Amino acid sequence: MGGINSGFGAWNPIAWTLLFLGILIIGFFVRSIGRKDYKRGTDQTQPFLSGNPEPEAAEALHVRGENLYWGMVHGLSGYYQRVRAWHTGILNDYVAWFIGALGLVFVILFWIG
Amino acid sequence: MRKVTLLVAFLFVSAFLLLAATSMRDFGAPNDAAMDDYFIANAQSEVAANNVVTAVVFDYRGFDTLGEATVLFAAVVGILSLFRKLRKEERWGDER
Amino acid sequence: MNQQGMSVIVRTVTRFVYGLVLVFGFYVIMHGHLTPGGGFQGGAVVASAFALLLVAFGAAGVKGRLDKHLLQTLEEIGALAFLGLAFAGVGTVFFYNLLANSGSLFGASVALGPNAGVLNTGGLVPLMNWAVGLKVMTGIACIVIVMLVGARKEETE
Amino acid sequence: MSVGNFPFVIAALLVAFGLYALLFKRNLIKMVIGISLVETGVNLFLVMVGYRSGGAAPIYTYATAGERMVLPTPQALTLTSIVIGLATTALLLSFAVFVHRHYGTLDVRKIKELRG
Amino acid sequence: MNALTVHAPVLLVAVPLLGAFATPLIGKLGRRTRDLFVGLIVAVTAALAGLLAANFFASGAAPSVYVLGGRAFNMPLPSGMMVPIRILFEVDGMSAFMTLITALVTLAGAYFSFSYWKERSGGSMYYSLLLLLTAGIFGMELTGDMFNFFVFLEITSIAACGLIGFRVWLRKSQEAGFKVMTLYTLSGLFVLLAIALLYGQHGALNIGFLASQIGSIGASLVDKIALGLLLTGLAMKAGAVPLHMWAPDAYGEAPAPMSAVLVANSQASLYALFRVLFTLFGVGATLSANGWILIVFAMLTIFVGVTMALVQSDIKRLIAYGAVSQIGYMLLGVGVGLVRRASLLAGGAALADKADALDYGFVAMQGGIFHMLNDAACIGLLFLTTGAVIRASGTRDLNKMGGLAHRMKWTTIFFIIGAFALAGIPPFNGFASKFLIYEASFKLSPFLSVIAILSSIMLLAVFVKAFQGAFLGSKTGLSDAGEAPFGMLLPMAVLALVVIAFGLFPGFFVDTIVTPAARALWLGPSEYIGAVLGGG
Repeated sequence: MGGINSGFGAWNPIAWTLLFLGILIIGFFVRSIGRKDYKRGTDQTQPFLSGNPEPEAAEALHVRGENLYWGMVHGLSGYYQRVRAWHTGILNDYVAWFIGALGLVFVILFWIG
Repeated sequence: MRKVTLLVAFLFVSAFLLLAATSMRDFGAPNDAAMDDYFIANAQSEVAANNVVTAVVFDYRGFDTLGEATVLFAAVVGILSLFRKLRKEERWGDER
Repeated sequence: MNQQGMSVIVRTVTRFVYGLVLVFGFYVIMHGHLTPGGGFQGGAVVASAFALLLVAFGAAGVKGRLDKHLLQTLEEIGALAFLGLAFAGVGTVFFYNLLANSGSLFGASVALGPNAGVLNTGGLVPLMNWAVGLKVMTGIACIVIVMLVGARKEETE
Repeated sequence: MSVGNFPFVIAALLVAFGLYALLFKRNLIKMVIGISLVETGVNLFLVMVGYRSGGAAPIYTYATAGERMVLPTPQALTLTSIVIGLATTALLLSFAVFVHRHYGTLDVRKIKELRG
Repeated sequence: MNALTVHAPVLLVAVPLLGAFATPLIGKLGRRTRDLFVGLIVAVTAALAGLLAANFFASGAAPSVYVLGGRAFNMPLPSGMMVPIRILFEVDGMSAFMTLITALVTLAGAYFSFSYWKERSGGSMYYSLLLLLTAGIFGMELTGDMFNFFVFLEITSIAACGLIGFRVWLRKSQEAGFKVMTLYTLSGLFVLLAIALLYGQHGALNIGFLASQIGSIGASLVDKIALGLLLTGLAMKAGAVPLHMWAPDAYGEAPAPMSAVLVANSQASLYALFRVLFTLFGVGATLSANGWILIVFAMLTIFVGVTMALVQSDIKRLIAYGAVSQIGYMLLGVGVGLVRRASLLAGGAALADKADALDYGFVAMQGGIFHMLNDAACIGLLFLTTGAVIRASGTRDLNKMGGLAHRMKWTTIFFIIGAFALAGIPPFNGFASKFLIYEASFKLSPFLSVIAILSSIMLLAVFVKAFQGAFLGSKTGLSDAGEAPFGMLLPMAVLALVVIAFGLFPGFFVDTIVTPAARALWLGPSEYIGAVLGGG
């Protein structure tokens, strides 16, 4: 009940959910047999900021949205420069994209297709 | 350079428009006018209107006319909403 | 063109022409099912009369006569009337012209082929003409007034 | 006499001129003019499609008997699309008014805060 | 079948129109009366859509016509005529399916607006435009007449742009309004040019009749040019890269609930694109080329949409780019189906048997069409949550937000559900449809499914960025932000429940509503034509 079949693969979310819950239970069981000598209020509860002291200002603890994935964006900077160059906010360019796409569609329809 | 490519694309598309126009059937010689001949023949007997165009507009294709009136209504409402009187808490640049 | 409109010549001519334009517009609406024209065309003519008033007398000159809220209300009434006429035939089919050839209002049949035309024909078509005419004349007049006043505000800002 | 496809070509040229204005004009109002040029071309094409050579207007009031009439449908469609064009043009122009009110210019190249 | 089910198709358009015309008048009676009236109209419309779909899918999913203004609703042809002369509404599996999507999104958007737009000006015109947009979308999905379709397209364009520019006090909204209106009008005019070409060649406007003409005598050069114009114009209206430039502006600048309805609008033009490709030109004209055009659009849309979403700092615009990328998955599924269908037709195989045997082309179309429904629910949910977040924090900049999860617990949960579902995390519904698309497109070319899966993972990263920027972080900063009011939470909860239900029981929905919709496209125009011209 509830599953879908793609002819060569099947997906049943009910079974998946039950399996997921089972794995969760096992995980909690494994965790429950771990060490108990965990002391609150000592250094063990301090966040480890690679050896630095915890900053006082609460904002400093929050990585702002823009700073997330800066590395990936930096790695793809070549691509991003090109793609962002497409999105000039100029309306004429938008119309030009439409005309260009129209021409390409005509080419595909009449010569390739 | 960019302008040249633009011009080329523009001329290409215009050429296709002209191609479509020139490869149409001749001007003034419809291929298949069965629908319109029906309108011309039966507008008087069915709609009892002498003006066939009005018969088409308001009876045979009346729903288009309703949509058209709706378009005009939408434009009026849109323009009135643009020029409406704002409340004072809706100060310019407020994102909320 | 300042607040109180254009020169006295234009205003005098407008006083003369205004009524004629209105009459012609209503004629076009009324005979929409007999002669060229119809609700949209006649409504556009009447709206052009309103626009003429605006151009000649300026926004201040027509302040009292053309109220945009009244025009908007009339336009909604016209639209509702049109939709209601479309609903009238829903007993058979939406948009069914139930008055045509029925003998009642606008229900006379016409002689086939070219004829002089009888006003009392067309079924729902003349009524729809009137509804659409009301809607279009008030709608276009509303657009013209609102945009003119808005542009005026722009100049003063 | 037959004129071939010449009128259709004129309509296509109108559409092309409108596209040119949309592509190369930098003023919002001129772009609106380009839009309405395209629209005029399309309407002209639509109403010309319905022409039947030697035909009269499809109205029986005081028509000469046995006369051939042009197709009525394209005229109805053109009426509809003309009113639609009026509505779109009015809305575009009022948007232009407000863009000018906010940006103080009608130059397309200066109205590009929404980019990237 | 009683009168209501008979007239349901046209009432779906007429009732919102009635509401739209009457709302400004009712609005003079006060806000509560108006909200009551609008809520009633929207509820009735949704009920009619549900009735139509239930009645249709229960009765074997055979296409049915509704003749506007005829002597009887089911006689498209007058005696002795071979061409339908009046405007037809034609309901087949795809139309009924799309009406369900539209009803769902409109219901959520309208009821969200009641509290979202409470202390704003111009409420009557707001709801009037919303109802006009709804009526236009329903008309686009139900009509069987080309020019009537164009009229409804223009209704949606104008109403949508009125809503995009509705917050007059935002300069960006006016800019977006002008741009979107220009592009909408341009695409609509090209669609109209294509319709004029078709009318000039075949002398009719009914989709079924045109399809039979094109199928019988083959597509002439003018028909091909009309196909190109229709394809590009509708792709523009649906927001496929590289014609998507208007989409982030529109979704981003419109009021939040309206962005959800705008997505339904884009999906309606996507439906029209499929209708043109499968029904109007379903036989004869350059089928595989059409399919490959769709696939190229789809690949560009998926990848560019996701990558552009990754670098946005405006949360609404980020979600908007996500919505753009999701359009690509639908295009991909249906494009793969179109290519496979073309090769099968060339091979002379029986399409119905292939559909029963779950051929990968049919599975791809199932996935693409199922994803429309899922995307509408998830994106609607995400836009509603975004509206609540912006309302609470007063900013849209992810660099200024933070720590909203402390007070807006329910909104956070709904955002997580929507984001996971859209990014295709099991067991939510996005995974179910993307699973079908992945496996089927892998059969056509592994490259396609690899790109699709990678983009889906990047989409999850995008939502993680939005979640981290807006909800996580310490309690400082926008500390006046409270939980969204109940009127906003309820529609979100409804959409979230829909998402979870589609995720947990995909098989049921696929069998009942998706498969008939996919078959209606997959089997080609014969049934559609048969409903109009008889025999077929």
